[in-house]
Amino acid sequence: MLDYMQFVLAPQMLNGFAFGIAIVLMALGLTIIFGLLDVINMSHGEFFAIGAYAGVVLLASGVNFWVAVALVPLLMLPVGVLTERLLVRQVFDSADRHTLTLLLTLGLSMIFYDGLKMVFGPNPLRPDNPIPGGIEVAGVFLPAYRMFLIFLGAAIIAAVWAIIYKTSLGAMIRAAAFDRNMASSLGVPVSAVYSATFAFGTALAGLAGILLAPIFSVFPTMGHEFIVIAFTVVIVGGMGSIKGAVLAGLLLTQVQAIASLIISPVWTDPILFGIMVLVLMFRPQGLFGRLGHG
Amino acid sequence: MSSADDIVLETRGLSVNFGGLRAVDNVDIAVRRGGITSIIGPNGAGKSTFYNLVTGAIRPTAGKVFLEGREITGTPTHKLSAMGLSRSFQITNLFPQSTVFENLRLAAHALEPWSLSLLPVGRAKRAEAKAEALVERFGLGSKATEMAGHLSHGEQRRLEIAVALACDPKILILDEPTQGMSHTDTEEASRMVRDLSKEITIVLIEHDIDIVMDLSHTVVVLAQGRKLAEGPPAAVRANKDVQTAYFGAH
Amino acid sequence: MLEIRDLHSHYGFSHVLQGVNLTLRPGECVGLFGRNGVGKTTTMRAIAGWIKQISGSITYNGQEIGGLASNAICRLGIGFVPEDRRIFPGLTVEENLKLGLMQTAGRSGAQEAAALERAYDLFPRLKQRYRQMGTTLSGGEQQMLAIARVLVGDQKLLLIDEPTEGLAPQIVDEIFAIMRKLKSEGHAILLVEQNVKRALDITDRICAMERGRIILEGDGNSQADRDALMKAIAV
Amino acid sequence: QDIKVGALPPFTGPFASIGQVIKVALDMRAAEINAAGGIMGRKVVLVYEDGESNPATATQRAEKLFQVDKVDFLTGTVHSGLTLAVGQVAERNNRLLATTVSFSNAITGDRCSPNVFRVNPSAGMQASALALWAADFKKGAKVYYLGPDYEMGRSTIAEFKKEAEKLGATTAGEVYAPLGAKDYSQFFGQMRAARPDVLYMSTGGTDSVRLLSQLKEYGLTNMKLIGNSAAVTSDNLDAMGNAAEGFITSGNYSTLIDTPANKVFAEKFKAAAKIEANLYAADTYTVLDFYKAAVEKAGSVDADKVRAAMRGLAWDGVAGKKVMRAGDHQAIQDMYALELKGKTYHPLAKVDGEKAAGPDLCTKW
Amino acid sequence: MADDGSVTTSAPRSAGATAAVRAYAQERIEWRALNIASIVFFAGAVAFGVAYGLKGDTFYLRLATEALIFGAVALSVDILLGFAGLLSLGQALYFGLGAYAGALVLKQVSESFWLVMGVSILVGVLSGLIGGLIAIRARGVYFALITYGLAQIVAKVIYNTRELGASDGITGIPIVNVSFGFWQTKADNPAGFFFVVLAVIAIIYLGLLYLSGTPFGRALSGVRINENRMPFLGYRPDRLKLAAFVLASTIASIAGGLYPMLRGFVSPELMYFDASTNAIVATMIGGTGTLIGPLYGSVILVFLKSMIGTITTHQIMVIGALFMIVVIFFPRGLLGYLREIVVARSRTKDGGGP
Ligand SMILES: Nc1ncnc2c1ncn2[C@@H]1O[C@H](COP(=O)(O)OP(=O)(O)OP(=O)(O)O)[C@@H](O)[C@H]1O
Ligand SMILES: Nc1ncnc2c1ncn2[C@@H]1O[C@H](COP(=O)(O)OP(=O)(O)OP(=O)(O)O)[C@@H](O)[C@H]1O
Ligand SMILES: [Mg+2]
Ligand SMILES: [Mg+2]
Repeated sequence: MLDYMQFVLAPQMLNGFAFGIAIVLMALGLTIIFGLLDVINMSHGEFFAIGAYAGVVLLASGVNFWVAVALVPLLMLPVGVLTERLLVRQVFDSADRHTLTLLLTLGLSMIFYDGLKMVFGPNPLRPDNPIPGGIEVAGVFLPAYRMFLIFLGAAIIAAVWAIIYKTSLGAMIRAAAFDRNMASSLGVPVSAVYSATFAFGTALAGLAGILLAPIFSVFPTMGHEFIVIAFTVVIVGGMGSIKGAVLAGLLLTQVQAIASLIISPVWTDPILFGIMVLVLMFRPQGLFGRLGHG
Repeated sequence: MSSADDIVLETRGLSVNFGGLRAVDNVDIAVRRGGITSIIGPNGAGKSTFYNLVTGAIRPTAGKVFLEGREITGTPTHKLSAMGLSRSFQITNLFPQSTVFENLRLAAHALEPWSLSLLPVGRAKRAEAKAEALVERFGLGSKATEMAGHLSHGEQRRLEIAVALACDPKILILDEPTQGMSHTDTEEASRMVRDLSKEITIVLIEHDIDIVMDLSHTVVVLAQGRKLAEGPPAAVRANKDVQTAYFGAH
Repeated sequence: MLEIRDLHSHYGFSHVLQGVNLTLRPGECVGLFGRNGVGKTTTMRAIAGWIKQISGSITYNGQEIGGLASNAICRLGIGFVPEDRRIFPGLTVEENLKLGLMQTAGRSGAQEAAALERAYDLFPRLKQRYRQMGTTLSGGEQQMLAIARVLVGDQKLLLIDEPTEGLAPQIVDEIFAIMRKLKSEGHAILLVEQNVKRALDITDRICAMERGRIILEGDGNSQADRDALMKAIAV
Repeated sequence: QDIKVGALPPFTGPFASIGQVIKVALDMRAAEINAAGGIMGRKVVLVYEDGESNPATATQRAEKLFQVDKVDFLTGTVHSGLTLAVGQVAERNNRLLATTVSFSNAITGDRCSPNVFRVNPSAGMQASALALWAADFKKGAKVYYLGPDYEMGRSTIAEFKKEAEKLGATTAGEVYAPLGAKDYSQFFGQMRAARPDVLYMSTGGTDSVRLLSQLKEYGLTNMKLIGNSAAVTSDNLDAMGNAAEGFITSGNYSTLIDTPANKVFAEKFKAAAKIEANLYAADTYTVLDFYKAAVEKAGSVDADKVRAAMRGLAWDGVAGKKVMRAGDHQAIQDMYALELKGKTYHPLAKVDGEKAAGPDLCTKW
Repeated sequence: MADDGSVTTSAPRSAGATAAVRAYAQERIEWRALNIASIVFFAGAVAFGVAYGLKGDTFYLRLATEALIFGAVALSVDILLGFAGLLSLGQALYFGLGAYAGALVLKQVSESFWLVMGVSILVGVLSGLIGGLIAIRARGVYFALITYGLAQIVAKVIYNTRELGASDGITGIPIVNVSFGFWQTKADNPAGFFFVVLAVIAIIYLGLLYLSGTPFGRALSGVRINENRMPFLGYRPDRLKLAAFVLASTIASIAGGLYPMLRGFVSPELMYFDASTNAIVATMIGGTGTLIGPLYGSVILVFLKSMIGTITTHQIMVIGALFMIVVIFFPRGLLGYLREIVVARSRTKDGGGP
């Protein structure tokens, strides 16, 4: 029994945790863009993929991994700004802009996906693990890179949360999200705030892309493969809630880890979905409501 | 006069908490059939919250609500409308992308039996006649085919009342109906409310004290969630507490 | 200070403003009156830059502001209290209020704190509720917040649309007192108000509006003009 | 008049990389055949449509190929379900289809069709060939199974397990991860605890990349890795770095199989496709030879005549002789256990094709 | 109140006409454009069927049949989106369930067209009830994502179920004989089956057209526009949404039932996200809330996809671009614009608003 706890359950939960942080990192950009701009960004997965491919290209051209980690989010900023200015903004005044932006970004994701495949080919790529090896604690093996991810991820999440809830910049962003005209009349440069927010969400996706590339590999369909779980996390947590995304991300990956152990991995997806349905039944707005509602 | 049959709407010990704030605190009110009962009070006294409790939009922390002697605490909103309780909203709450006429027809249709809802519109004459009458009665004739969302604020306020009326209520709760209406419109609106009160019981929340004093047979004063005074307008007006809490140096 | 010439605006098929002409001088309070739906709010929104489909000219201190973004207009010193309050739902009362500080750039932290303090003094109720979410305030409280939010800025021209709507008499008194004080401090005010009688106490000039035009302009202190106004808007 | 051959490879979707290989191989062989005078003096013209790995789209496009383009023969399908659905379209249009990649047993088993042929080895053939090797590798080896949780992943494991246990292997554990699983580390705890000698994997594509690189990340390197032929191929090999070194599978092809045809083919393919030739390339390349031989034998492109000619037809594949079994339309060929060294599969042992194929289970004709 | 509120407006009231009469007149104008479009559609379809039938064509007739079948799925998307304001990202689920039900009936019970129709209606109603009870609790985008998840999960389960052919799907579905008593045809008769499907779609279309004018249809619009106010009028928005959901799933399921007759197989891919998005694209191209629009959209999309598949392997990119072009430049869709033009014309004739 103790053996089981030590060699099976504990590593399982730890792995679940590392994976959870990874997913939260991805969900973070998604939830911010929704919470602040009211846009379901279906191309978020492709932004994630673009980040990963950008990383692969940088590494292949001899850039150091850590430099690439710093560069990729910066490279993603213009992608985000352009997407917001050229596309999302076009339908922003429409009454059903929820639907329209969803469909718009869906279309964009198709183009990005196909474009990535055209440029990089359909085969998977993978950058080398920058910190191979690991440490063994009480018979449990902890890969170094995953430990690093846990800490970096947690730091990023905390920083994002603080910016949005604890700074006046955050209040400005949230105000612009709720009422464009009024915020603008109070002097908030709404148009710039929107672009910046979208770009920020995009940069987060790209960052997640390169950070996860050594573990999960890089391939054209990676975007929509990861987006499903990211959406589940965001829905359960409450669209637009950072707290919710973190909690749901960690919770769901733990459930997944443990369910795959004691039931069967086959059932993990239906179980996650079942949780999503249950949460929505009792709290249609997710565990936590929209950004800003606490 | 005070026989139980005469009480249309009654609350007993109605209370609700928002976090630490007791927004409505142990309120007992009995609304008699016919005429107008007004609820007044300073801003944030809990008037709208009281309405929300009565109409089922919020669940009370404690206390009960009765409609014609039947307990309706916690009854879903749609059933309350079927039972004859209708309300207008302080903050306009219409169907902005529908025409004015459609807003009214939709409201008028609601109480038709379900079986009728699959028959095409041409046959549901009753609802239509009602919508038609309301359009005229509220002076929205020239706007009947406009989108409700395109009306000016004051026009929307008028439509708001009309929609609430279209449900054929026995008791109509109006939340600041004249808010945002121009002076002449306000006068007309109050005339109209008086006319209405001949057919149905009206509960009115209003800050325009002249209207309140003029129309109501009973005035209830709320302050800080509690009932401060209740009685005929003149008596309430003379009440010292009410004067300090509400009227100020007017 | 503010000069509107032949302003037209359309909402889809409807031609709402049909040539508005209006002038506002520094430190002056102009009342804009009229029945529902004549275009008072639309005029205000056009000045504040909320409506883009306009023609004609709006100049502020000689600068054309028609077509500018709302935040640019705000930065020129125009503050706007819209008729439907527009409190930000996800922000606390205090956050709502602090956002108003953005209207005026370049103030020191201490000046901003003083501005907040003054707003709280004007509306102690807001101070009690400062951590509550903005839209859970009662209707009247929201109105106070909407006004206070603009007052924490240092705007020279204030557009105020039906500020006393939904307020208890006591508060209405306070609001008028505040507007009078603002005027004495040198703020220009464009006021839309249904409570014409009370509004006349503070207006220097009065305009009656009908069908998208200003049909009458007069001196706020002349009884004859007041009578004409009452007649014009009480059709 | 030209002979039109239709092809429905997936250019989009999860199998897009295989689609690319198919196109290169077909183009290459068609050009060679045409240069050598075509089939019965007629030029071979390839007509491509994207099969998209979606049977619904593919059936519609197959109809187009048959009805509008009037192709005489169809190939290039990958996804097994798609092959089955398109096979039915072929049947209804009375045209012939040969697959070179789909390995679901059903295609030549309980869902065999008189109009459908398979040039490549079935899943069953691969499993039994590998099991024969595993029995020699270590007597009573403890095998841990890991596969994607869907029909193919499970049946491939079941197939192998059946054969391996017959030959004395034992099962240390068995786990099915969702298809497209992101993180396999969650299975490593149990796997480590079970201490297997051999890990059999039936993953494919990027799943294999993640599985193998994560195994390495967690230092789980002290067991022999084996798996089905789609697990590690030249498509996904690059992404694995050296994590797949020593991986063993079974198949009918390796660039090192020593036939004169293979030498030429392997080099030429690599030059054209920029990746090393793999089993898909070899089998697709050879399908045109199969068709050519049949048409020439039948003296016509008429489906019924060609079918009759195909049954029992023996021809030279890239890596050896193939015989189309008349009873179930499955090509019989020698199988090898193959070990990955560097980027190349090295043949370890040869397994007799007839033995690997097992009995003919088709009862349709 | 003043009997004439026209202080606020300069528009003269049409002499004597009551508000109801004018409201109707305006609605009629809005629908007139659509009704003409639907007559053109069905007349065109019949002409096409006759012409190509006489020509003895197979491919195009069968492609058109497929376009009609997918058109019904798009119609079901339109019921939810255009009427109740619910964006379903998983409408293919119900199509797929109908298809599987049809396939199983044909293969294992009886080769009866009518039985398949009956069973697919039943399956549509039941699955719609279950799916609806789950999904309608969520609002707005949550609804969209729930329907998406629901379809993903069920498709995955089917993908894993050996009894349903798992990833290989079900093949070998017999060719049915469709008999209307006075006329009969077989599913592999391209023209004959085209007309069968056309008839089914026409019936569905007319039914929906009728519904759109009933109080039920109007109440659905009320839900779309302001769901929160509905209970205060005495409506139950959840019931209305559920009814719309079941209606939509039933129509998708009927379309599903027709599919295996046409193509002879079913596979899990029928329920995939791609299939759902195609239905949405078709709806958007044609115009949401127009009913006939989705049918136009579906025909355009199916033929376009068939063509670009031959020209380029980057169809995904083309479809994606099409998506974006439609959303940005024609968010109301083909027929949405047609309607708008007609309405604008009639407005200028009447003199317009204030
Ligand atoms: N959801 C909530 N959470 C916290 N406090 C609330 C909530 N809703 C209302 N309140 C508080 O309860 C008090 C009563 O509000 P209510 O809206 O009932 O006042 P009211 O009497 O209608 O005022 P007004 O005349 O200004 O409309 C207010 O102080 C308000 O801030
Ligand atoms: N978004 C809109 N779309 C179309 N028409 C509109 C819109 N907003 C206002 N209108 C129309 O413009 C006219 C003027 O509206 P406005 O809100 O400016 O009136 P107002 O004078 O402020 O009235 P109130 O006193 O009722 O607030 C009204 O007739 C109204 O129907
Ligand atoms: Mg209130
Ligand atoms: Mg106004």
